[in-house]
Amino acid sequence: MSLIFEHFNHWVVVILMMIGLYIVITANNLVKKVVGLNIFQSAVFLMYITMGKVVGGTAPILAEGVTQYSNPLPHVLILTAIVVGVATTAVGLSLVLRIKSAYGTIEENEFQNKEDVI
Amino acid sequence: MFEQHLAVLPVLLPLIAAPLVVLINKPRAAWLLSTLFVGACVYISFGLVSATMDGGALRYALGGWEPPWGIEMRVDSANAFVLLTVSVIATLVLLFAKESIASEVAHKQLPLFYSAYLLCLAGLSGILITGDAFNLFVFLEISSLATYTLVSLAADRRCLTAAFRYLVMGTIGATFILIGVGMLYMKTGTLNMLDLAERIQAVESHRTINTGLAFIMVGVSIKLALFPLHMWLPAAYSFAPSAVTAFLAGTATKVAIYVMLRFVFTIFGAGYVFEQMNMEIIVLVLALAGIFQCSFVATTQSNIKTLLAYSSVAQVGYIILGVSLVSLTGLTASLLHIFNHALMKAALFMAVGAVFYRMGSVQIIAFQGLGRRMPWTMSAFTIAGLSIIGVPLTVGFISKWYLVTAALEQGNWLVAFLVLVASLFAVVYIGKVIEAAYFKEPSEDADATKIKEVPVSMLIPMWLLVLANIYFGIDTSLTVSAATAGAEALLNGSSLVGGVQ
Amino acid sequence: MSALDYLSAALLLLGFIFSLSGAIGLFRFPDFFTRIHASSVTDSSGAVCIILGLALQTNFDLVTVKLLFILFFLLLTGPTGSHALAKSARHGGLLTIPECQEKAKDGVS
Amino acid sequence: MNLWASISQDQLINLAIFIPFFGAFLVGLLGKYPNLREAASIATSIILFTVVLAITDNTFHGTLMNMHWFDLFPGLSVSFLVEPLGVLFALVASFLWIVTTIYAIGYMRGNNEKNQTRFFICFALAISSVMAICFSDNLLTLFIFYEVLTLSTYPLVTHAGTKEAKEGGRIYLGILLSTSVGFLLFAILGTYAITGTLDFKPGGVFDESSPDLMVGLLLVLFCFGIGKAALMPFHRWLPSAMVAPTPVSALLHAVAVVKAGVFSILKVAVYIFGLDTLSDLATTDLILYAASGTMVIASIIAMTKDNLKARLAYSTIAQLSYIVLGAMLATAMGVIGSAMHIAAHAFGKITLFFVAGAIYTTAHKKLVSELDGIGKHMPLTMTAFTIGAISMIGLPPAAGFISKWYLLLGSLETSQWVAVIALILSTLLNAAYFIPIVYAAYFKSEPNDQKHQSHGEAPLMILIPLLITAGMTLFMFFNPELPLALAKQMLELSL
Amino acid sequence: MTVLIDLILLAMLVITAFRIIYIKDLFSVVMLFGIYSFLCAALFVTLDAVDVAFTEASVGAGISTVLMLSTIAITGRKEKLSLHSHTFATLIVLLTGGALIYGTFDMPLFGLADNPVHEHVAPRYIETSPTEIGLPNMVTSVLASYRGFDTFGETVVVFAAAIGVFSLLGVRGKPTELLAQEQGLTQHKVLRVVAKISIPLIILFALYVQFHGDFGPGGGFQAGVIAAAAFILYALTFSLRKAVGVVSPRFVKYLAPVGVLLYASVGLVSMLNGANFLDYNVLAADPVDGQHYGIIIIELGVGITVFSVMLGIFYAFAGQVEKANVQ
Repeated sequence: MSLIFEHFNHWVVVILMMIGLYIVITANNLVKKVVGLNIFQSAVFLMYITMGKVVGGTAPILAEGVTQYSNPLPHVLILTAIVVGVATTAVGLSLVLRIKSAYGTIEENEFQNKEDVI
Repeated sequence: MFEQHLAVLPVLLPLIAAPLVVLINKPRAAWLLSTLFVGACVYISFGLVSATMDGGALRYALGGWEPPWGIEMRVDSANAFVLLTVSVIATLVLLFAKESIASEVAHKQLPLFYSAYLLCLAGLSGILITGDAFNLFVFLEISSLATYTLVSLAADRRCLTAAFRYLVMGTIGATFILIGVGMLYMKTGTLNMLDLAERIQAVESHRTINTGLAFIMVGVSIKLALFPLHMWLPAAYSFAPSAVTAFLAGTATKVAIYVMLRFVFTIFGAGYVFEQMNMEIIVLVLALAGIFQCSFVATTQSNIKTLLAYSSVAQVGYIILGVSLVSLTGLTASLLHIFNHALMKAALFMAVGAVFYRMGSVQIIAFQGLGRRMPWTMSAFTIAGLSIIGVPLTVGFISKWYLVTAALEQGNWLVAFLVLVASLFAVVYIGKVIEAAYFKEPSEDADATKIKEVPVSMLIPMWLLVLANIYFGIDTSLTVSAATAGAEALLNGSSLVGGVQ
Repeated sequence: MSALDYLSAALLLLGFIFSLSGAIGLFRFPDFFTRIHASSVTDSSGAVCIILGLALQTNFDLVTVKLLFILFFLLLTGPTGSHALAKSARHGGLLTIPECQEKAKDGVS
Repeated sequence: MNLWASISQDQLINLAIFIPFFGAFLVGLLGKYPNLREAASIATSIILFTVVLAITDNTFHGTLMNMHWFDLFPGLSVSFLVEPLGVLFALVASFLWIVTTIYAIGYMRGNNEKNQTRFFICFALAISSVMAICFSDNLLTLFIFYEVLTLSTYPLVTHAGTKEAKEGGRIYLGILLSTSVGFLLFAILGTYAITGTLDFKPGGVFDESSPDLMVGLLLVLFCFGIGKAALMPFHRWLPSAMVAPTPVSALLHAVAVVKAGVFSILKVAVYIFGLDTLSDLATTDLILYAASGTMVIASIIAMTKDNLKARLAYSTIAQLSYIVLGAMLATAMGVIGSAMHIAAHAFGKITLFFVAGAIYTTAHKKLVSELDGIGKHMPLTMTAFTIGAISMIGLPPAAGFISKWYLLLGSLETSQWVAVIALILSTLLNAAYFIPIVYAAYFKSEPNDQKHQSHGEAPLMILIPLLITAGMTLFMFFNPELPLALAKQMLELSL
Repeated sequence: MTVLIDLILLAMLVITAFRIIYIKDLFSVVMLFGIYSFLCAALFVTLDAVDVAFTEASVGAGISTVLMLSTIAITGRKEKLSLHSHTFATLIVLLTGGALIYGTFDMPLFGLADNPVHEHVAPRYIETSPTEIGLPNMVTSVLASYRGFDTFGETVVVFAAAIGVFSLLGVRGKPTELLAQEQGLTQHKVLRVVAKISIPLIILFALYVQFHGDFGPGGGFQAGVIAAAAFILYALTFSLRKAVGVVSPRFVKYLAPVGVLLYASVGLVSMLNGANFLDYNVLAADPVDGQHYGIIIIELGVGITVFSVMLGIFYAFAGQVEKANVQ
């Protein structure tokens, strides 16, 4: 039983990753693909933050009378990763906009039909 | 002053140049500035190669924080060698790009193009020389974002879908690497590569580490386009602007391969990856399958850029094959081929870019009769093509020689034979183009009188590469010793642990 | 437990009830306008009560000020949001239920 | 020969390789002036021949010239060493180059071929690589120039640029590259993996510690890998290459290219395996049978060909197998026979090709069945043809007789009955497809129709070369000392 | 108690994500994604990652959602039927999931203080950073100093995104190029009034976050996003034309590299002072002071870049929407 609780976070993370990946692969609409990517990435963020947590600790900001802090390093990493994620999203969505204006559609199967697939 | 910062400058110079280029916002000045900075990178890379030749490593603690608390850059003979390859190709392509890109990208966007180019280079250099697993991810993303931009700048609308597909695949790959690094961090509490290598031994057989290895390998394999995860590459290479293709073909996948080497040999250790996990069998089979499948597909293409793109995937297979042999000769062959393949593919894509510059098409029909009209371009293509085939006196032969020798060393005669047989596919697909260029009459619709040789500024970098193809095919002492030193550095981590700061 | 604690607990409970009713309303109410009414209960009354309840739990220092700031912002934005939504719906031609019925009647007669 | 006395002996090797190379440059530069260009071609070929003569002279005096270019890999160099067999081949090739150049000029002009400059450049480059092959000191060097030869002759094969020519070129390049990369390079690397050396060494490089099975396998790989030797089933390129202009077929596909192939096999047999090792290997017999089979089958196919050049091509395939067979006998007699046959077949076959070209240029005839009565118009040409044919069949007084004699002796000596039967059978078959041509040319009457308007002998530029080579064929029968001496010197060195 | 909240939030996350798979209305998808991000942020708070939560809320729930909404404003809000092979996808996903689950079995248990991550490297940040760097917020210390190079890289990533978006969608230069007639939400008096009140407050808050990041959650990145949000709000309620009049896209385009250069310049100054790149100790006589100066300047650099890039990206997207409306 304790195993379930101790790993619950990890398993949810795994489920979220699977959902994200599933959306990326199956989505026909490019915007939805981008959403899927974001979900996938957020799941990874969650994994990192989970490992930084110390039960009974507080946020890593120096405070009087606190001895147990959670680990600041994963937070830093994920701050960076979130920024990377939004950067990718922005570029991805601009590509989607350009695809829309070039092909008139952002449904994958439709624009694939419009070109000689290589 | 200069010496002290040698190990960080290859990243820093392009990183600083990229915003400057945007501020300047004049295409010509932007080009000049980029060329200066990238040229400086070549100079520095040379310095790094010679500084690490004796097997030592240069370490540079950023922010003055000693690792593992801070991030460090670490240059040893392996990454210095790849870094040199990348910066040389980057410089030559930049020279080539001046005319080529101006004809393919809108004038107003040129400074943005150069900025993205510099960012991409900075990202690639950062990946190569960083000694921190997470920092690697950051630079991976810098280079990837810049690459998506570069690919999408072409005039053909298909570049957009290609870039998007690349973006999706690339992001999944990078996220996989992030997952893997997270798992390693979770078990060891550190991100510094050396520290990881040391601490990972205690937890080696844990399932989390196994999974981490799997995710990193898959993630990197996407980035380096290992069969069957290569599907993004042909489209991206086919529709990107010519200069971008030349640049990417010479550098991007090479750097990803280096990442794989770094993770396998430095962090996980060859013993764990190959002896415990038996990765080499999977990798060997995939590499061979990739070589054959993609070489075959290449022979069926009529778009020459696509053809060469498939050839690139096949060549990646050769490099990975060398890794999977897990020996000094095998690794040397891989590192050599990283360098050599960069030389040949960049030259080939430049030649194709030159044809596109004049003909506006890269279909095989556009090549017909070009042997007479663009003699310099087509002879460059021919020589670089012979190099891909692996004809003696070109670099292709050297790579092949080492690869087959490595396979025979292991007593793996079958693999050696298959490698040789696979190179025959190259005869077919290169021969196809050469035949069209020299022995076919130009197609009717092409206005034959207009077609002439491309400007000298495009020919010079192309021919420099071609001459390098021949020179390093004859005088192998420099490349072979550098590659051997690199392979040794990878194989025995000891030289990494030591080193000066 | 002091009197302030009791007051705080009462406010928190009240906030809980408001929020819950807002959530239930969102599900149970029949159309857009009634639903937006329910949801605005959550972010006005519910949130106000909870923040006040929390404020009473503090030592009346910087944290209290911050909470009051949040309260101020919520009071500013919550109703505005609901208003803007409702208004947009209205301009977009969405009808309330009585209007619909009337229209239906007109159609019949 | 004193011409080159002032130059250090070792430098002669460089000269032999670079003279045609610079000749190619010169030809390229003079491309706009046909007369100068061809003068340059001829001059280069003559100078080259004198260099080779000087080398020959030195060799007879027992000097072993060598030349080291550079190390391609640590311990593996591109280097050259003059040994008797190479000298023999170089002599034949460089002498015939002069003759062929003259012939080519006549032929190319007579047929108004396009792209003549490219033709002469590639021609010279091919000779340059042949020289390098002759003097190569190790397998690596041999392989490098073997490939250079393939590539530099590819434009010659596709010279016409027609669909047929491209098809032929594709097969040519395809088979030669496939075999050389797939088998030959593999065999070379295998040899390197086993012995750690690639140098040609008298007596061979393999010793008792080398696994017999592997060495046997390597022999097979070498023999089939050297696709230029046209051992069946890798012979298809040779007939395909016949789409090339006749001078190309003559020099390259009767002399330089195919001889480079059999020369390589001979060299591998003598200097890599060594005759002792060779005679112990089980696979030697396999190759011997393959060679015998090729001989007979190719001869049978030749009989069915009506196109004269195709018939000659298949004849070449058969004749090449004589040389392979000689090498595989692994005896002194066999090797001498092979070495002799390199020279004998070269002169004989080039004569035949020259004649085919002469007939094509003058009478525009390609088919055997059209040749009835042609001997009346072109008596000298057909005389030369007859001499060549006699040499092919192996009858006195032509050079072919001597080499065949040695081969037969070798076969009998080792009791290789299959080889003996194949040799005899092949001789009969040769007779069966050459004699009718000669007969028809002289004794059949010319059909009277418009097509066969009267014509005389070919132009002098064509006629003289073929007379010279025919003369040489006879001369070699009476004076076989030079090639024999070289072959024997080689054996002395290696035994 | 926190564990319970944690579990509930996780369950809600999964439910939200599951819904996204099956919903074909992209507007709902994007909204659900906003909710998903917000739940993530809440979860981050319960896991003590306040800085991350702050960022996730402003980026995931804020900027990303706005960008996605702008995109579907042009591309349409209906997803069509997918023709992809679901079996294949399921297979890949199950494989990945299986591998991950396999990996979790040896993972350190949740929240224990003696997990490897808390034993190595991190203790130094917690124990000595307040004295070495002199800042109470350890995340800021690590972010800006120990791993300052990562943050430099992060800034460059943002800049790279700007390069990508600008080159793909173009920088629409002058206000005159935009629609002439007044757009904006003219009908919404209340909204306009409230926005007018909030915008200065938001900007003020952004400045607070920028300069208070050393002591509490926040920093250049969050501040940049919040400041950009103020202008985005202005553009949404009072028309893009007016917003462009205040901060022109061209200005934004030139501002973005300035932030990166500002960051780099700190490193270069350390190099000139004979130390390694980004070594703040040498910026002042006292190392701790040096750290302070360094961190303030680089945070400013980050703030400037993020602000200008976020705004620039919004302009680019909004410009596309306007173009689509014109057509």
